Amino acid sequence: MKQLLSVALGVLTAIGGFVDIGDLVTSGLVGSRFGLSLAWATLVGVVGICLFAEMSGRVAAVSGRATFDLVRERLGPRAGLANLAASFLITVLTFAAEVGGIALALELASSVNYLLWVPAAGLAVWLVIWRVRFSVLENVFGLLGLALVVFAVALWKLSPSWSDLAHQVLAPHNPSGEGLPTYFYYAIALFGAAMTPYEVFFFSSGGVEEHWTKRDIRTSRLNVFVGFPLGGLLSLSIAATAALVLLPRNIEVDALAQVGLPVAVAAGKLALAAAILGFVAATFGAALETGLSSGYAVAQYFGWQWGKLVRPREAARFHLVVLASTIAAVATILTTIDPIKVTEYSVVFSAVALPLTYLPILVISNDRDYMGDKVNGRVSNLLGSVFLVLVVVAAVAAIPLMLATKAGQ
Amino acid sequence: MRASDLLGREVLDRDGIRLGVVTDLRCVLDGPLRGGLCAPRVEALLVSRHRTGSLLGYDRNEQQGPWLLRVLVRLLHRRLTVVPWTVVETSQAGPLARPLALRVAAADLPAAEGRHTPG
Amino acid sequence: MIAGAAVVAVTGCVAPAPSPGAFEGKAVQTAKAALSSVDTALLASATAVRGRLPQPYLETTLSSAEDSLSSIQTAFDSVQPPATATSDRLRDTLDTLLSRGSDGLAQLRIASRREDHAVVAEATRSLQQVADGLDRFEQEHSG
Amino acid sequence: MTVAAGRVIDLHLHLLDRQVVDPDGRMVCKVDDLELELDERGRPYVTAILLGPRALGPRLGGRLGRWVAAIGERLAERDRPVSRIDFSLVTDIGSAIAVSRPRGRLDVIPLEDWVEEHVIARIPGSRHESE
Repeated sequence: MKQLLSVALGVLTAIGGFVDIGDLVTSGLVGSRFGLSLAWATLVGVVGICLFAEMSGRVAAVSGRATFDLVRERLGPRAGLANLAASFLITVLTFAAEVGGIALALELASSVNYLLWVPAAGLAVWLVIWRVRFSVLENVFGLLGLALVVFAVALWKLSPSWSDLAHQVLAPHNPSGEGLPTYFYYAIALFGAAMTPYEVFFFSSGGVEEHWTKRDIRTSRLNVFVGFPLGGLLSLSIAATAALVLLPRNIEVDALAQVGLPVAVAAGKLALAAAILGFVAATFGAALETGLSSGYAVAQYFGWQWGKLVRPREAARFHLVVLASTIAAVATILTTIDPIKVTEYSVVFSAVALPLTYLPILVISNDRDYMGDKVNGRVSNLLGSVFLVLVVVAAVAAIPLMLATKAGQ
Repeated sequence: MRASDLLGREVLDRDGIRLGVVTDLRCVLDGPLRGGLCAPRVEALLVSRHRTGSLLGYDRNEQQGPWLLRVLVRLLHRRLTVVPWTVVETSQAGPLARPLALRVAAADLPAAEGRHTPG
Repeated sequence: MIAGAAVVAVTGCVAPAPSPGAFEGKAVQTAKAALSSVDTALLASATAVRGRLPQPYLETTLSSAEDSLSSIQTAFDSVQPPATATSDRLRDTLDTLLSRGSDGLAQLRIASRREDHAVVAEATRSLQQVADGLDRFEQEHSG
Repeated sequence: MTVAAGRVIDLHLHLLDRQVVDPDGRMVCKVDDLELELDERGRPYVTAILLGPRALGPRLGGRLGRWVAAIGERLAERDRPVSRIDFSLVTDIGSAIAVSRPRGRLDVIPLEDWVEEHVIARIPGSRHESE
C-alpha cells in the first residue's frame, strides 16, 4: 500500500513537474496563433522526454552516475566544458524565466507589479533549496501544480467540437497568415519546451541522491511513462483552450494573463484561482529544479560534492553555485526585460542545446561497462537514434529560423 | 610524466610516416602493487587518425549500440592501431620526443585486434 | 554569449526607411499586434462584467494590454516612412487608430478600477470601434 | 566492475574524467589527469591521480587551458605541488573510482575548504541537514 502510494505520488508530481513557464507560455501562444495544428510537436517532444528521461533514470539507478558526469566522461574535458558553459547559461536563463513566471503569476493574484515580487520569489526559491528536503519539495509543488488540471476542465466546459479538434491534431496544416518558417520556429519552441535539458539533469541527479538501485528502475519508468504524457496532455489543454477562446478573437498571447483568460471565460473565478495557483506552483517547482540543476551541472563536471541530502557545509561549492545562479536569475529579471521574452528565448536555446545532453545519455545507456545487462533494448535504440537525428535537426535549424522570423513575429 | 603528455601525441613510424594520434593508453593492472591494487601499466598505445569521438567507445566495441552511432564513429576510426609500448622509441631521457617515433614500420603493426573492448 | 548576440540581432534592428511595400507589411504586423492587445482588453472586460474575472486579474490584464499597445505604437512611430503619399496616408490612418486604442485602454483601466460601469461600457464601445478599424485595416492591406 | 590483477583497462576511457569517491560515499574530485612513472624496464605505470585546475588546465589546451592553469597557480599556496592522490589509496575502478581515505584527510581540495569556511558556513542553517 505504502509503495503504491509512493508510486502514485511520483506520477502526480511528474505531471505537475512537466509543466513550467516555458510550456505555459509556448502552449498558450501557439494555441492562440496556430490552433492545435502544432500539437504534433508537443506530442513528439513528450515521446522524446520520456525516452531520454527513462534512459537517464536507468543509468542513474544502475551506475550511480548523473547526467553531467556522463557528459564529461564521454565528451572529454574540453568539449565537456563547452557543453557545460552552454548548458549552464541556458539553465540559468530558464531559471530567470521561472522566477519571472512566479512573479507574473503573483501579480495576477494581487495586481502588485511583478518586479516587486521578483526579489521575494528569488529569496523564497533559494531558502527552499537551502533548507527544505527533496521529497517534501517535490511532492508539495508537484501536487499543487496539478491545479493546472482546470485547463482540462475549462476545455471540457467550452464543449468544443471534439472531432474538429482531433482533425486539427491529426491532419496538421499551417493556418493561413503565418509563414512556414514561423510555423516551424514554433514547432521547435514546443519541442524545446517539452524536452528542456534541465529536466533530465534534475531527474537523474534526484535518482542518484535517493540512491536508486536496479530495483527502482520500474518505479522510475512508471513515473516517466505515466507522468510526462499526462503532463503533455495538460500542455495540450492549455493550447486547446487558447485555440478555442483566443484564436477566434485575434488575440496572440504575449502575457501570462492571456493564458489564463480562457479558464475564466469558460469556468469562472474559482477555476481561475486554481489556474493561478497552478501557475505559481509549476513555476516555483521549475525554479527549484533549474536552480538545483545549475549547481548539479557545474559540480558534476568538476567532481565536487553536490546534493541536498548532505549538510550544505559539506557541499560548499555546489551551494555557492546555486546561490550565484539565483542572484543572476533575479538580476536578469530585474533589468525589466520582459519575462515572457526570456521564456521564449530559453525554450529555443534549450532546443539548440538538446544534442549536447542527449548524445552522452544515449551512448552510456548502451555501454555494458556501466549498465551490465540493463543496456538499451532495440526499441529504445531505434527511437533514440531517430530522436538524435531529430534533435540535431532542431538544434541546427533553431537559430536560423529565429533570425529569419525575428523570433516568430 | 602525465597521461595527457601521451594522449593526443602524433605518432610516426620508423620511416617517418604519420600513423595518427594517440587516442588512449591500454593498460594492464600488473604494475607494482600499491595498496589494494596493482598499478595500471601502459601496455600499448591506441592510435587512430582522429581524436574526435574516440571517447564514445565505439571504436573499441563491436556490439555497442545504437547502430547509427556505431557506424558513424567507426567510420571516423577506420584504422585503429594498437602500438605495443615496446616498439615506442624511448631512448631519450626526459620528456618524450614530440612526435612519438616507433622502431617498426606501420605495416608491421596489428590493426584488427584493437576493435575489441578490454576487460 | 551566443544567446546575447542572437538577442541583440533579433531585437536590436534599427532600419533606415523601408520600401513602401515593406512599410505596408510592417503596418499590417503592427495592426495585428495592436488588435491582439485591444481584443485582450475587451475579452477581459466582458468576462469581468459577467462576474467571472477577479479584480486584480482584470487590472493586471488591462495594464499589460496598455503597455504592449504603447510599445507597439512606439515601435511603429520610430519607423521612418518612405516618402510617398500612400505611405503617409497609411501611417496617419494606423497611428490614429493606435492613439484611439491607447486612449480607450487608459479609459477602460481607470473606469474598471473605479468600478464605474457606465464609463466601462462607453470605453468598451469605443475600443470595439478601434478593433473593427484595425481589423479592416489589416484586411485591406494584407496580401 | 570488479578489479582483478591482470585486468586490461584503457586509461582515457575507463579512468580519466571519472568521479573519485571516498569511503563515506562523498565526492572528492574528478580524475583530472594521471601521473605516470617509468618502471625499471622503461614502461610507464600510474602512480597517482592528479586533480585541480593545474591538472585540468593543460588538458583543456589553448588559451583557456593556460588561463585555468594560471588561476590554479595563483590559488595554490606557494611551492605546493599539483594536488595528487597516490594510487595506493585507490581501491576500485568502476563507474566511480573509490579511494580508501575520507575526503577530509586527503587534503587535496583547498578551495572547497575555503568556500565552506568563508561563505557557506556563515549562512545560517549550513550545519544542518534539510527538514
